[in-house]
Order: sequence, then C-alpha cells, then structure tokens
Amino acid sequence: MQGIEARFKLDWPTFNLNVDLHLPARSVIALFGDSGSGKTTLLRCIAGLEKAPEGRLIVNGEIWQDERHWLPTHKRGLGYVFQEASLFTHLTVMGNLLYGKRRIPDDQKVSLDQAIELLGISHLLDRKPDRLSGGERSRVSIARALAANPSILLMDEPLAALDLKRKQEIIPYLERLHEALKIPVIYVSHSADEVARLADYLVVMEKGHALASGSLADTLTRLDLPIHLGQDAGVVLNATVVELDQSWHLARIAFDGGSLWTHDQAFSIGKRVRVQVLARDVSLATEIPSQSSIQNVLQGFVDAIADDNHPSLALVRVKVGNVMLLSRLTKRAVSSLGVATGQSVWLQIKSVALME
Amino acid sequence: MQGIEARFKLDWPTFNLNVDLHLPARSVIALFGDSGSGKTTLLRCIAGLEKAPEGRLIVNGEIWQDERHWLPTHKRGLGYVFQEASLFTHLTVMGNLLYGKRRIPDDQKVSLDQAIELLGISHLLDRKPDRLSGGERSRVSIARALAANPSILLMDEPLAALDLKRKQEIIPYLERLHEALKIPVIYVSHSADEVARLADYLVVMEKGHALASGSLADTLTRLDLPIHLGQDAGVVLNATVVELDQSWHLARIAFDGGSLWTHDQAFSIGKRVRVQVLARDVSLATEIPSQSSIQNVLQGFVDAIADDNHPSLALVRVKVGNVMLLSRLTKRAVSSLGVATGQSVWLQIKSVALME
Amino acid sequence: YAEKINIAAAADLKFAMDEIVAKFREVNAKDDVDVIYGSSGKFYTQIQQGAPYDLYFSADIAFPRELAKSGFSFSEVIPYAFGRIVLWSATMEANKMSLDSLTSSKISHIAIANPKHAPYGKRAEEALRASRLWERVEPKLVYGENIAHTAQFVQTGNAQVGIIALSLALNPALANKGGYWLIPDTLHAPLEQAFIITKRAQGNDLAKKFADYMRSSATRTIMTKYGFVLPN
Amino acid sequence: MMHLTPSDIQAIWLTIKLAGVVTLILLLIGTPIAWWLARTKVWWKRPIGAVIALPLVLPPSVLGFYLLLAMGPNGPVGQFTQALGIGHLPFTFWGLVIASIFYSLPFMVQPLQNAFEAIGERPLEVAATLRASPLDAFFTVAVPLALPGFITASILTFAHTVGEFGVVLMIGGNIPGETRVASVQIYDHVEALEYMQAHSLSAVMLIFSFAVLLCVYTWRPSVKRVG
Amino acid sequence: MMHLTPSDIQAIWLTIKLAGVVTLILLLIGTPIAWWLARTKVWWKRPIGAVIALPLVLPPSVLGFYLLLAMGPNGPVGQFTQALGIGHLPFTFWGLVIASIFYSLPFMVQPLQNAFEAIGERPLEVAATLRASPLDAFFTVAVPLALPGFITASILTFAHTVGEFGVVLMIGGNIPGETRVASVQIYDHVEALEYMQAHSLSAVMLIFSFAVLLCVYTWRPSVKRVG
Ligand SMILES: Nc1ncnc2c1ncn2[C@@H]1O[C@H](COP(=O)(O)OP(=O)(O)OP(=O)(O)O)[C@@H](O)[C@H]1O
Ligand SMILES: Nc1ncnc2c1ncn2[C@@H]1O[C@H](COP(=O)(O)OP(=O)(O)OP(=O)(O)O)[C@@H](O)[C@H]1O
Ligand SMILES: [Mg+2]
Ligand SMILES: [Mg+2]
Repeated sequence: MQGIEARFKLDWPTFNLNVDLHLPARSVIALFGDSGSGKTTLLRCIAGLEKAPEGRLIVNGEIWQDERHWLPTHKRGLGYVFQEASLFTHLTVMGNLLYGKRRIPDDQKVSLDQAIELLGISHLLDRKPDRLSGGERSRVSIARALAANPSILLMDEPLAALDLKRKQEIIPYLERLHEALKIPVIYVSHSADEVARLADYLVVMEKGHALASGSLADTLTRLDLPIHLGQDAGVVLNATVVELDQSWHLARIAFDGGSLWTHDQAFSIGKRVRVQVLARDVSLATEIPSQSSIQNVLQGFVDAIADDNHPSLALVRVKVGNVMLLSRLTKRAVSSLGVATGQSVWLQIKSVALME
Repeated sequence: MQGIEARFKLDWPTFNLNVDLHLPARSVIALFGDSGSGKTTLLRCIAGLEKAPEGRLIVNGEIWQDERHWLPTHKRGLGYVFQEASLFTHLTVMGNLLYGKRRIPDDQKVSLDQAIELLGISHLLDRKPDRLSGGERSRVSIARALAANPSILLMDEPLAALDLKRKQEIIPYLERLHEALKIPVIYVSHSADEVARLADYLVVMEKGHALASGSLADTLTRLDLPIHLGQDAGVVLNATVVELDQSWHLARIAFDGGSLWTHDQAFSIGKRVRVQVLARDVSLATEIPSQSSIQNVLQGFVDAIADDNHPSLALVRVKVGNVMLLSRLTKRAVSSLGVATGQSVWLQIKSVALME
Repeated sequence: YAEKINIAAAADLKFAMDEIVAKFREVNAKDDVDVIYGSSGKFYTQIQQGAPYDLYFSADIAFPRELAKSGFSFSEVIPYAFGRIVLWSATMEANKMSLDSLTSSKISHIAIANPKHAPYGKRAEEALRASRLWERVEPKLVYGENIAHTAQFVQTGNAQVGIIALSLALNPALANKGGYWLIPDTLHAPLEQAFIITKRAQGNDLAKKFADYMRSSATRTIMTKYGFVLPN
Repeated sequence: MMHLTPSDIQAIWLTIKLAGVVTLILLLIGTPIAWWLARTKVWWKRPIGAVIALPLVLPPSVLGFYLLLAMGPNGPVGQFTQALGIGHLPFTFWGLVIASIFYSLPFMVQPLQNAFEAIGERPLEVAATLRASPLDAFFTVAVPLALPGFITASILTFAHTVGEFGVVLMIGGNIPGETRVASVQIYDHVEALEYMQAHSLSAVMLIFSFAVLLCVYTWRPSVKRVG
Repeated sequence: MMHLTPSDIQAIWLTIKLAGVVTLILLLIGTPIAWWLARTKVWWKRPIGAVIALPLVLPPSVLGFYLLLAMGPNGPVGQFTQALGIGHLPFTFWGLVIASIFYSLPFMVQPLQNAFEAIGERPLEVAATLRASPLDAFFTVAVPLALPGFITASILTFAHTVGEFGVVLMIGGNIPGETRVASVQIYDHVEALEYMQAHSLSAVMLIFSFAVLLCVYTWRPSVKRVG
C-alpha cells in the first residue's frame, strides 16, 4: 500500500489535535494554516517526537504507529527541518552535516557536496553555529536533513528566514531533489507562493483539524478556501513546452485548455513543466483585448463567482478547456462587465510563474 | 539635529561590517539584503549589543556612541525584536510582556491591551513560552518590544514566522503605531511586500556594506537595484481619498498624477493614504484599453527601460504626472508594442495595495 | 622468611614506640614492623570488624580487656605503662603553675582532651574535680579530639594552657617552650595502659617476639625517658 | 531508640544555625564570584577558578589545623581580628562559620558557574533591550534561570557543612552550645562507644535532612528550554 | 622544605590511584543516575534524588563507622561479599573505593543532573531525526553538550576523594601501601606534631592539584548557546 495514512488525536489543555489524513506517496504535501493551528504538532506526531496515544501512522505500507506498534524516531528514516534551526552547538557546520550522513549506509542518494553548494554554505563548513546568521543556520539545517537520506522529508517553514534570491535558488533544487528521490515531502509554509511552486497536495489546518485535504488543483480552486491563501489565490497547471522563441527568451507551453507564453529556462521542446497562475494576475474582458503589453490571452467560460477576502472583491472561476483558472476582480468590475455564470470571457494573464 | 547617524566598522575574521548611514527620523527604515549580509549585526551595533570599536551613533541628537561615549543598551530606550523570538522561559507570556513595561514610566504611549489584542495573544497570557507555537512566540516578542515604549524600534524579520492573514493584521497596526509614536523603526525583512508596505526609507545591504540607502521612492525606482527586490519590484504612492463608492466598497484616491480605485477601508474623504503599485500589476497599452475588468487606467510617458532579472523581461519606468511608476513586461511585448523612451502609453493597473 | 606485623598504637605512644621499633628492627633486620597510631577507641571498633592489626597498644586498659572478654585477643591483657598528665603552656611559665592558677583571669581557654572518649581527658576532668575547680574552669574548657589535638590548641596559642600527657610534654617539639607542671597522680584514677596480641596474630611468631621485646630493659629505658611510669 | 539528650538537641540547633548561616553567606559571596567566572573573558579567571577548588584537596582536619594557626594569636588572620577588636576566632561560632565558608566555597561556586554559563548571552541581551540594568537583569533573569544551579549549590553547601566535622573539630574546641555541632556530637558518641545515642542522633539527622531535601527537590523547577 | 619520605610518596600514589578509580567508577555509575533523574518524569525521582544527597549530612567518620559495621564480618554487605568469596572489604583498597563512592556520589550526580537538564529536549530530538539511537545520541550529543557539568562533577569528586579522610581512616585502618592515602598521612604528621613534614606533603598536594585543576580549567570549553 502506497501513501501515508496518518490519524492522530492529542488532547492538550489548550489545544486539541484531531486529524485523519490519507496522503499520496511521492508528493510534496503542503501544510498550510494559521499560526497555532497545529502544523508543527502534526509534523512532530509523524516524526514520533510527540506520542499521540490513539494514533495510527502507516507510511508506504510500513506501520510506524498503531495500538500495538511504536517505531522510535531514529528508526523512522525521516528527515526533519525544525522550525528553529536547532543546530548542534558543539559541532561545526560540517560536523552537523556529517552527523546524519555517518549513520546511514554509504550508497546514499543525496550528494552532500551538491547540497552544500546549492545552499551556499561551503564557506561556513568550519564554523560553529553561534557564528552564523539566522539564514545561514536555516540553510545548514536543510542540508543536514537532506544529507541523512530520508525516506520522508518533514520541513517546518524551512525557507522563512531566507531572502527571495536564495529561495529562488533553493526551491528548484528541492523540486529536483524530490523528483530524484521520489519521496514524500511534507512542507509547512506560510507563503502561498512556495506552496504553489512546490506542492502537489495541500492540507489546510485550522485549530488542530484538517479543514481541507486534496490535490493542489482541487483545493486551490475550491472557492470556500482561498481566503486562507490570502492575496495569493491561484491555480497550478501542468503543461508541455511546445515552442521556443530564442530571441526573446520565451517559451510557449500548452495545457489542457490553450497555451501560454512564459520565460524560457533553457527548455527543450516536449519538456513537462508546472506553472502557477495567480488570481491577481488574471483580468477578464468581454471583448478580445486590443494592443496591450499582456501577451497571454485565453478564452473561457465563467464557472462560478464567489466573494473574496474584502467586500469589494470577487473571485471568478473560469473554465478554460478542461482546467479551471481563478481571477480576482472588484465586484464593481463584475457588475460593469456583466460577468455571469456561463458567460464567455477573455482572460488576460499578466504573468505566469514557472515551477520547473 | 534630527535623524540617525550611524557609522560602524567591525572586523571579524569571516565578516566585515563597514557602514556609514544617515537615516531620517520618524521613518520606517527597511533593511534589505541577502542572508549573511550583516543586517542583524548592524541592528546589534545600533542596540549596543555589539561593540564596534570605531563606531559613531547619534540618534536624534543624542550621542549613543563615539570615541568617548558609550551608552549601555539598557539606557538607549530602544525596542528590539530579535530574529529568534528569545522569550524569557522562566516567565509567562504576561510576565514577558510586563518585563519591559514595568521599567518605564507609567504614562507610556503604547497600550499593552491593544497590542495584545491586535497580535492575537490574549489567550496565551498565562502560558510559559515552551507551550507556544513558533508564530505565537514571535507575536509575543513583538508585543514585548512595543510595550517597552521604545524611542526607536529595531525589528529583525518580525513577521517571518507568521501566516499571511496575521501579517495583514499586524502590518497596519505597526503602521498606525509608527504614525502615533513618531519614532524611527528599523525593520529587517526579506519580503519586498512588507518593505513596500511599511517603509519610507530603504537600506540595501551587501557583504557588510550599504549598497544603497535612500527614500523608498528613490530606491524603488532605481533600475539597477530592483533585482534585489526580486519579483516584487514596485513603487509606493502617497495619495488622498477623494471619492467613495459605498455600494462597491471602493474608494478613489488621487495622487500627483491621476487617481486610482482601491478597496474602501472605512475611509473618510480627504484621508491621506499610501498605496503600493507593483511592477507586475502594471501592464502597458499603446491604445486606450477596451472593456476589461481592469478599472484603473492612467496615461503617462515612458521614462526609461531596463533589463529585469530574467533575460526575457524588461522593467519600464513611466512618468505619470509627477510620479514614476514601474511596469514589468516581456521584452517581446516592449518590442511588439514599440515602447520607447518618451512615448505616451496607457497603464492598466490590476491591483493597488493599500497601506493605510 | 621475613614476617610482618602491624601494630596499632595509641597516639600518645608515638614517640616512644618509634624509638622502640627502631631498636627492634636493629635486632630483627629482616622482619617488617609497621606502626599505625590513632585513637584507642577507633582501633577497638576496627579490631572487632576484623582489622589487620597484630598488636594493639591501648591508652586505656578497658579496651583490651573488653576485646579479651569477647574473644578477639590471643594473649592475656598485658599492662605496659601508666600515663601521667601535666599542665602545659606555650606562652606561660607552666612549671610555676598549679591547678589553682587555672582560675586566673589571664587564662581564657584551657584545653583538655575530650573526657567523653579520650582517657587523658577523663583523667584531666577527674583531677579538676578532685581539686574542686571543675565548676569554675568548665566555661573556659575547650576539648581536643585527642591528646595531640589538645596540645595543638595550646601550641598555637589559642588556649593559654592545656592538660596533656607527660609523654607529649617531654617531646622535643613541645618541650623547649614553657616547661610543664606534673599533676599529682593522687588527683585522678591511674591511667593504666595495656596491650594484647590479637586473635589474628595467633600463629605469628614475630608478634610474640615483639610482645616479649616490650619487657626488655632497652624498651623500659625508652618508655621511662618519654614519661611513662612502668608497672611494677 | 530515638531518645535525644538535651545536648543532642542543642547540637542539632547549632548545626542548623551553622549550616544556614554558612549557606546564606556563601550565597552572597559565591554568587558574584561564580557570575564573574562565568562571564569574564580574562585569562586569569582560570587560575582563580582552580584556587577556589583547592581547599577541597586538603584533609579537613589539616585544613582546620592551618586555619587554627592562621586565626590564632600568632597567625596573620588572628592579628588582624585582634587589631579590629574582634578578638580571636577559634573556639567561637563565627570562627566555625569562617572556616566552613572557606571549605565549602567550591561547592557553591562551581554549580553556580555552570548554571550561569548555561544561560547564555541572549536572555541578558533581551533584558537590556527592555531597560533592565545589568544588576536588574541579574536578579530578574539570570537568577531565576539559574535556579536549579542555586538549589544544587545550596544543597551541596548546606549538607556539606552539616556533615563536615574535621575542620569544625579542629578549630571549634567542641564547646557545648557554641561549637559542638551535631556531627561532632555524633562523632563523640561513636568514639565513646555510645552506639545507641549515635544511632539516634544519626537517624534524626538523616530523617530531618531527607525531609528538607525532599521539600527542596519537590519545589525545584525543572529547566525549560525553547529551541 | 619539600622533602618527602618514601612513605609520603607511597601515600601520594595511593591517593591518586584511589581518587582516580573512584572518579572513574562514579562517572560510570553517576552518569546514568543523573541522566535518569534529569529526564524521567516519575514522581519518585524526587525521593531518590534526596536519598543520593543524604550521605553528605553524616560526619565522614560516622559514615565510615556505619560502613565498617555493614561491610564487616557481621554486616549484611560483609556476609554478602563473604558468600561471594571476595572476603571482607574493610581495610582493603577496594573497601576504600566503595566507601568513597558512597560518600562522593552526590558530588557526581548533582552537577551532571543539572548539566543534562540544561541541554533540553531539542538536541536529542534532532539527533533522533538523524538516525541516532538514544544511546548514540547520549554519547554524541548529550555528553559533549554536558561537558562543563562532567568536568565540574569530576573535579568535585576527585578533589573530595583526595581530601576526605574521615571515612577512609575508619574503613581503611591506615595500612601503609594499602589504605594509607595522603590525607591520612598528612593527618598523621599533624597529629605527631611533625609539622614540617605535614607542610611539605600539603604543599605537594596543593601544587599538584593546582596544576591538574589549571589544566582542566584551561581545556574546559565554555558553554555556547544559540538563541
Ligand atoms: N558571532 C559571530 N562571529 C563571527 N561571524 C559572525 C558572527 N555572527 C554572524 N557572523 C557572520 O557575519 C555575517 C553577517 O551576519 P548577520 O547575522 O548580520 O547576517 P544577516 O544579514 O542578519 O543574515 P540573515 O538574513 O541570514 O539573518 C554572516 O556571514 C555571519 O556568518
Ligand atoms: N508543549 C505544548 N503544550 C501545550 N500546548 C502547546 C505546546 N506546544 C504548542 N502548543 C499549542 O498548540 C497549538 C499548536 O501549536 P503548533 O506549534 O503545532 O502550531 P503551528 O501550526 O506550528 O503554528 P506556527 O505557524 O505558529 O508555528 C498552539 O496553540 C500552541 O499554543
Ligand atoms: Mg510551527
Ligand atoms: Mg539576521
């Protein structure tokens, strides 16, 4: 049996965790939720650091916890990036990195050198953790978790302390790693952007419960949820590169409903990519738009209209071919354009974020 | 003499800090820079936690450090939100909050109750810090710094551990606080969004040096810098509410170059507000746009065109009335629209983020 | 082959016994004799618990008697000396004093061994009581753990006078100071000292040999020199 | 079996008084020393740290003998106290106190030093940013955070002073009500072969100490750290 | 002045051997006890903690007396060792070792317990996520992080064993080469009024101890914490 079956019940005086999740194997599962909603607690239960008495945890067919079994943390073969970097203060950075690596067989799959290079910590290897900046510490702790060759990776806001440039270097690396290792990654993040880039599957936590749990495509277009993703509501599309425009460094990608231009990342034709289209980047028009800098225009039909997180705003779900896209407009625009369910509209997509 | 004069030189084996800054009084000063660029170290120097031997620090005319003077930290009257929450583990949340408050005169200006309420920590007051989640801890530490009624506020990535909803509640509160207290705030952040919303003044750090230092309007439209702000290049406008559309919860705000519609936040006519316009939200057209959901259309002249952070992208600076706006387009669009310096263009602004 | 004995000896015997053993070694060069000095009471307890002592020289005959009674002794109880006590001072002319001088206001502290368990202390108390001085001097008394400790109180000047063993007062380390005054032995019960060969030394000829050596004239000379009054 | 003579009871009171006073004074003396050792960066803190532990390696009664010499009329301390008009310290309660302080200092300083070092810089930095002067921060942050260290140090010091008798015997002179503490009294009972009385007094000391220790341990907070 | 007799030198070696053996054994015994006390949450850890500190409150020679009774031919321990064929422990080197272990246990356990508590859960949790079994994590994480505690505990134990003579005298019987350690030897010198010899031996002990302590303190890492 593949996948992760996780059922936990915890009763703390101030907090109750009660989840029953079935998570896909080999996915990046985003854990999303307010501060204090129980994300860290859930990760700790999965790691075996918190002992939920009535728990049940089966990872890819292996029983980690049920009424009779309890696999201690060090036998679970996981990688955990703690919310606070938690480096060993008595070891150098290199000592920290080697700590896990030494305890696994030699034929491990993650190259430590590569992790060190990609996380930009090669100049720090001889230092003790008390001589590192906040972001440096969190990069070391990501590398440390990866070096232990986990069969499941738990990451608690790993990129929160990093600058955008760093994030943009690390995220593709994590993606590649995930592809190469074929392991599930459970990823806590407050950034809808990160979630959209990395995740296939989304779990939204609220007060210790899983409010929603499903594939990214399903959960992101559920109009009752995006409020939790705040301004960054949007959808993720799977597409194929079909045309390259080398002079302008652009690539045309086709999906189940049309095609879009995006930046070229040294693609080859036929490559499968994921792109994110944010609702805020999608505007609607009832006529085909005239000369504009917006180069991506698609045609679709309005599927649903819902309130957004401000009374002046609406989220409109538009069906383009076989996929759903979201657009955020003012309600006045909905009214003045006369947008209604079933109507044909033009979508102007200002920007498409590439994810691989 | 108003303002902050800060000159520090530190020579560590692995890192050199060398800055000479003149910062405005009563501003929110954003410290922006890569991980390890020295932001925390600079804050620590200002706070007197790091003793830079050849330093000079004058805050609103008061000498905090020079060749002869050294004001110890506890006499500097500052508030410091550390990068790691650093709560006192032997005190409850309330004990932590009262720690600073007890040490200042009674007629202090920040209401602790209000801070507690706005940071959403009222249910945590009796707990010890080891029973808090990561985000809860960082909120408590913000409240603790505020409660000490600082005359200058140093904040090291205070919102990094928080979800978007929380951030959106806290940022306006910090803005109001800053307005009410009229104190300088030095704010480290990796989020261009936060910087744009909060800051008046921007210092960009790189390898211990201040790469740029200037008002937000100046630095944000400097085309050689936005790469550091990544995808979130944009400008900030000061404007006045001139019209309210109550039925659609919209407000029209006028600035030195036209007017824009934005969400109504229970405004009254004449209120001064700040709005952020991101380059990614601005598209250009050479003809006046037809029926579209985009309701904000302005006219302006192309001032400059520069490369953006991907070879396919360009940043275009457009002068609208007396202010500059930025627009991000593909180079192909620049070419196909024939955008050139001095040309008249229409700006379609998809979204305007309100800051107060 | 060479034999070995451990002698447990009361601390007041230290100087005399060292000399006796040195002489004994001259005669029995190949044999090994170790002397361990300490409190008689402690040795008594330790012998009951199987301590490896072959001869036990007690400052108080009561201890060897008790051991003999309970079967820890191989020999009969052999008295070897009577101890005498003296008034001694490091800072005053003790030879010009008597017990009555102890009431002098110049004397704030008088050191005696703890009468509760130290035989010399017990005799000191008896002498003071017999002179009807006890009540008057008791507030000035400080108690040493044993007679050597008592001497140290006096020697360091912390107590102006002390009642110590004659054997100690004759010791070169103390003798040259202010002299001593011998307390008449009519004022206290005799301090009879005795030794035994322990059960452990049953087959040990060397122990027997040493016990015999105690009766030699060489030994008697040494004992007398150090202020012990010999039996008969 | 638990019959105590009045002099036993007097000895117990004296012991509690002595150990209490010594522990209190050592808290006052040892805390700043430990704080200084934990935080200074000068190289000669190491020899000083070593010197503080030195009295431990001398047998107590030998240490007592040296103290007796030093505090006596011909010793330097004795001449000093004489000049001050205090008189001489041997055979007095305060002489015992001073000797015990000297002897128990490492038991106070070492655990405190470790506890202070384990706090780290950060809490004190935080306190400074919240307007607490170094002294204020010391009492409101360092001391509460080092509480387990204070408790260990106090227990070791108190118990050690209760149990110690070599030094006490040497300089105290075994004076009832003044310097005859329980440890000396038990020792005297044993030496006088009064085993029943020794057992009773030992049992009382043990039970009393156990009760006190139990209270302290129960009340002792466990250390909490947030990662 | 520094003239030492052969028996002084023998006593010094015996002392170092005794203190070394006791410290080593106590590291082996005390560490698991301290670890357990630091980490268990059962209520009866508190009485156990109190019991461990109890031997401290008895005067050493009285404790020695009770140990002598227990380990002697009629005592329970004695009968047990006799049954094992080891014979009796009093008046042997190993008897001293056992008595000193008993007496010095709190000096080992208490600082270690504090040091272990100060580590907190997090480093051990991290170690577990990096595949370290509890035992592995104990040696590779807990021990290095508690190093200052180990050093303090070892110093206190070692020095205390070097200095202690009440127990040793009672149980050892002062037998040359077997149980006559330096503290007893110095004590004997003082009792015999051989002050010069006492001074020499004391000075040697102090200088030697100072040198050892200085090395330990110099090498001792300071605690580092990252906020
Ligand atoms: N105590 C120290 N001793 C020596 N070097 C240090 C020390 N603390 C930090 N550094 C180094 O100084 C540089 C600047 O650190 P600083 O903490 O100021 O960075 P930062 O800009 O705050 O980074 P981040 O965004 O990751 O928190 C880093 O390269 C770091 O490795
Ligand atoms: N040891 C504890 N004992 C009791 N309650 C706790 C404990 N740790 C956390 N909590 C509470 O449990 C709830 C969930 O905490 P958790 O750390 O899982 O939140 P989170 O979703 O990770 O939040 P954040 O985004 O702020 O890190 C919080 O309300 C917190 O106050
Ligand atoms: Mg969390
Ligand atoms: Mg930093």
